[in-house]
Amino acid sequence: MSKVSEDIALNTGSDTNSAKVKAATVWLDGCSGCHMSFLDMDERIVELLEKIDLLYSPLVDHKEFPDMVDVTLVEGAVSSHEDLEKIRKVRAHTKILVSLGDCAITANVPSMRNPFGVEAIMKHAYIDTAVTKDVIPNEVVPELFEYSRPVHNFVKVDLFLQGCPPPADAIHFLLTELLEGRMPDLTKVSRLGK
Amino acid sequence: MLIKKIILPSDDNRWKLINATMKRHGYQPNSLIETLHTVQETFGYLDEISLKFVALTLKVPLSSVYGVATFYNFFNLKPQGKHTCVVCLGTACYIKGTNVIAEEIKKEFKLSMGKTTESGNLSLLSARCLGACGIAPAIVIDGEVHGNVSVEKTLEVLRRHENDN
Amino acid sequence: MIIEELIEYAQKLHLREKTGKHEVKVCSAAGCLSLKSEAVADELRKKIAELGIEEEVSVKPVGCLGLCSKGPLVTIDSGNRVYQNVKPEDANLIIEKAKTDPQSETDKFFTRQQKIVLENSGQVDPEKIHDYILRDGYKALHDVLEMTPQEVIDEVTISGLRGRGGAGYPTGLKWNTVAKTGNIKKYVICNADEGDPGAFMDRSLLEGDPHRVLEGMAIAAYAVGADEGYVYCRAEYPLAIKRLKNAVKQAERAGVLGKNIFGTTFSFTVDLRIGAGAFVCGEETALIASIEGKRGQPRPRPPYPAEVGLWGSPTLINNVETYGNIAPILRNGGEWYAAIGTEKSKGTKVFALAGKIVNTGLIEIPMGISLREVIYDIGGGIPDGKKFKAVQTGGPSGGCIPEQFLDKPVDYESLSELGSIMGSGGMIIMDETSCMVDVAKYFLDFTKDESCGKCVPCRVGTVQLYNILDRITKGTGTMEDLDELDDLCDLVKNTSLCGLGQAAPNPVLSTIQYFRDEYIAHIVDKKCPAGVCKFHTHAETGKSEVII
Amino acid sequence: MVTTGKKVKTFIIDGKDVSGTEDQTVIEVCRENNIEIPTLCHLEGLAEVGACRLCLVEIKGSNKLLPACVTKVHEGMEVITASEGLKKYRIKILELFFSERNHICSVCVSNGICELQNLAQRLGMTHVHYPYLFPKFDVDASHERFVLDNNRCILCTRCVRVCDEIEGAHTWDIMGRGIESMVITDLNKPWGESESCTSCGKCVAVCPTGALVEKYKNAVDKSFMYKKDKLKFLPYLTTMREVKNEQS
Repeated sequence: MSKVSEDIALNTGSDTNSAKVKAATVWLDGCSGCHMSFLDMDERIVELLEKIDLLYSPLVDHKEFPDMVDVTLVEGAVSSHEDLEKIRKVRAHTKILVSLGDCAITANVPSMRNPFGVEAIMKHAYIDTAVTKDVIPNEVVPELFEYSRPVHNFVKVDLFLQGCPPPADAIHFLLTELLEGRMPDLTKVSRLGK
Repeated sequence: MLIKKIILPSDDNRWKLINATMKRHGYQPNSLIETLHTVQETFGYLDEISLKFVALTLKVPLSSVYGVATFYNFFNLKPQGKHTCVVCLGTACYIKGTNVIAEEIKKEFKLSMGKTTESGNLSLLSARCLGACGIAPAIVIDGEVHGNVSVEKTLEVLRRHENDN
Repeated sequence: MIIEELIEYAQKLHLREKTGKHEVKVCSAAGCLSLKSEAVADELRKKIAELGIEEEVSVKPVGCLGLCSKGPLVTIDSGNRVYQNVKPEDANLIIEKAKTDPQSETDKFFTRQQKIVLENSGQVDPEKIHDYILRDGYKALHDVLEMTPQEVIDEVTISGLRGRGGAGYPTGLKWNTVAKTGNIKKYVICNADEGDPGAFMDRSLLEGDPHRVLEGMAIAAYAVGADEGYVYCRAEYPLAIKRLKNAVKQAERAGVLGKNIFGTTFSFTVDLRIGAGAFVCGEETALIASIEGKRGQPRPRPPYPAEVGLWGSPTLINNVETYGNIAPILRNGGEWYAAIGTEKSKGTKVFALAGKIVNTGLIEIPMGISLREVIYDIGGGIPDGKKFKAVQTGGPSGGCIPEQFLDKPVDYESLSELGSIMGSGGMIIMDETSCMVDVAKYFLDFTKDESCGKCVPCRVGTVQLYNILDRITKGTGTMEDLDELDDLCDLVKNTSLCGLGQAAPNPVLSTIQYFRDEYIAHIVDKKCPAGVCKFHTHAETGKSEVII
Repeated sequence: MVTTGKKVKTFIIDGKDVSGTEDQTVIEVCRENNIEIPTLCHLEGLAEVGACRLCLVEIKGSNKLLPACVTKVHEGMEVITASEGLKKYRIKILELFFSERNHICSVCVSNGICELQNLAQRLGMTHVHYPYLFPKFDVDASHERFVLDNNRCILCTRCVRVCDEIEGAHTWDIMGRGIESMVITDLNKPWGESESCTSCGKCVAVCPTGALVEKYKNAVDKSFMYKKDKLKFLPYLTTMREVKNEQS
């Protein structure tokens, strides 16, 4: 992933007139742990926000994905049409797409259902272990794909930050490197399952 | 020389045939595959009792016997149907359409490769190449090779076998 | 025993049978048998008995006559005329021909061929040793025992014979390596695990002339200093197994196998081992594991079996056809053999022609003639006025060669330059109704199922390759998939443990190389030019798009 | 370098002059010289199988890549252990391993001490670009002390070899072939019912991943048993921060 082409390198404020870097985060099929880890950057978030505009995220209030952002961090696997449509849209409006955490990279925990088949899983979740009413929902809960799969199986992903969740330090490293205009080597700061 | 006492699993005379194969090879562990061939010829498949008997007699670990029995396509761990249909999926047969024949058989008898119909009358198997490419497409029904077959002819014969009581 | 005694023995056996002046030879190889050639032979015998002309005409079952697609086949004496599609009711006509016109016109299928390995196939009764002996059988073995082992090896080296199993390693060199390991226990193995789908050369030879293979093995054993041999034959060939077993027994009785052969100190016994359905057992280290009664998994080489083989002893492994060449080479001299063929590929090669071709069957040609001659002159071209598309050689380890290379000669180097291999001799012709992506998928389906599972590039790589091809044939492939195929093929080819994995990408690579437009048609236009692949429309798959 | 009666060979690895005795393999000499070669199936003391293909090296004059674990050293050979080409192949091979079964590091008891996981990080595998195959395997927890989880097996056959060669029980073997291959005990019966197993635990000790583990013990204990990696780790999200704080 060292192929850093000029057009996707983030501007770093060397041009003082330039606006802040536009960023977004997306949450697909995951536990939100990666977002929690993002928040674990604690006070460093404030520093980052001097250079970054977080335009879309479960953590902020915007409802529509912006026209074009410089970097999007995506948490979670692609498990349904809803996820797929979302990530396709995000990809089309993002310069650098980062898979954040194991669910986005390996499908991780969401993929644990894969060997059993959708039908068996739904039955187990909504009928066998049901406490209130035993019926498989056909509204609100999106219909599952046969398999939960990593994001890069569907759209091009530019960077992978492993970890379950990736440590806050690693996320901080990722963002500061990107702000410096570098495509970082992330294999040294985190690993699968960490 | 040590005289070995072999205890046969039962008084079924067929065990003697299997013992004879092992004896002919001096009860050498390396005669495992030859012995499994004899078991399959004799009983039609390899069940747990025979695998255990062969393992103990040849002094081959159980897991090795199981490993060998499942490595080779030729060995069945489950009994086959009364009639068997082997579809050749060799290249020559394939490009002349045995895959279509196989699909039709699967559809008609609700079978998949290596499986037997509920009635236990018909098993569908595939062969990698019978070496009968000159008469492709070829299938083997109950051990007899049929060349230049068509879907209709095959299904007709198999229907008869499936309804055989 | 000297050779004269052996011939006398054979003649005695021969006389015991009542043979007529003319012999009507009925093909009894697997292909013709399945087309009921036995019924033809029975009818002929019955008619001859009725007419009381046993002294004039007799019936003889023989090995493969070559033109399998037109069986049952019958020939008279050693005539080139082969009667095709013979039915029992044709008996009278054939007997009449035998009496009046045994030698008649020749068939084009046969004139372009040159038979060395198959010289006896279709001539001798494979179940009778005397028939073989009376056609110079075991003479080479007899003469060899008066030479030194090194002289024998030198003769084979001079002949330029290369392994007929596929890779084409020089046979003399292999023999030399085994011979040089010193005076210790050694084995000779005949690889009759003909696993390539679409190949039936070895089967035909074993069914039609088993003694030739045994003689070749015995000569090899003498040359390398072995006293024990195995034929490893695949279980799918019951007739070949039966005839081999029979041949071994007869040879032992005749004193050409067993202890003190021809009264010399040379002893050689042959045992049969039956495969159990595993393509990988054609690989020599896997084959050895299988003879040892284990899972047929290959091990890394070196050490090569020539040094560490069966039960740790030096072992010579050659293919059926290679052994089939040995007796004629020793009988006629290495120089004679080296004069046939091309500079680097000597002698003849047996091919099994199959697929979309008029004359399917078994042929033997001198190395170096062009693919076009094989397909159009001998094979009779493509049936039903269809257009030729590709010829597949080398089975799952080979590739598909397109029209523009049909004038290339058939030899080891030319075929591998074209991205295919000589292989063991399967030659499958495809016409415009064959889809090359589907063909590549067919072969990967084969290799993924036959992968032994020991090393990961082959075990998982072939499955991943298959899945990509499957996507493309279903219309859900992408152009990235095409690049991925190239990349993954490179990985599997270079990192797999044995020949099966290393050669598994060949069908994919060669079809991408020559038929890239077909791949693109599947991916971009969602069309199969040959009309083989069925694409799922969104309507069929319902709501969900087909994803991976 | 004492009198073993074995001939000493001198040769070059990665441009460095090294020496070894004639019966040594390339990997042994590499380890003596602190040259790292990744491997998963090789384990000192067990027979070599050359199956994982991670230790493939380039040898000048050979057009094939050769496994360092079975390739004997010879005079004057020139070995290259980490060319760009080899590095790429190794990552792809690791990816194939990951794609084959259900390796979910975050919920694995061997998280942090797994040789597969460690190699992935060391060799810089960012993600698995091959589609996962998601096969279905049951977990065998029938043994009173150990668990077999084929979802995490990489078929290195260390367990098969240690059980046969060291313990002499030969409880383990491989069944099936190709992608269907699987480690089994006896006649593919639950491990707990095995007649041949001595419950010695050697298979568990040599397993490079979380396929064979001891019950009621987490990864920390296993690492102690194996003395490989003393890293403490608890895989559960709720305790994650705590553990990380402890480490830092």
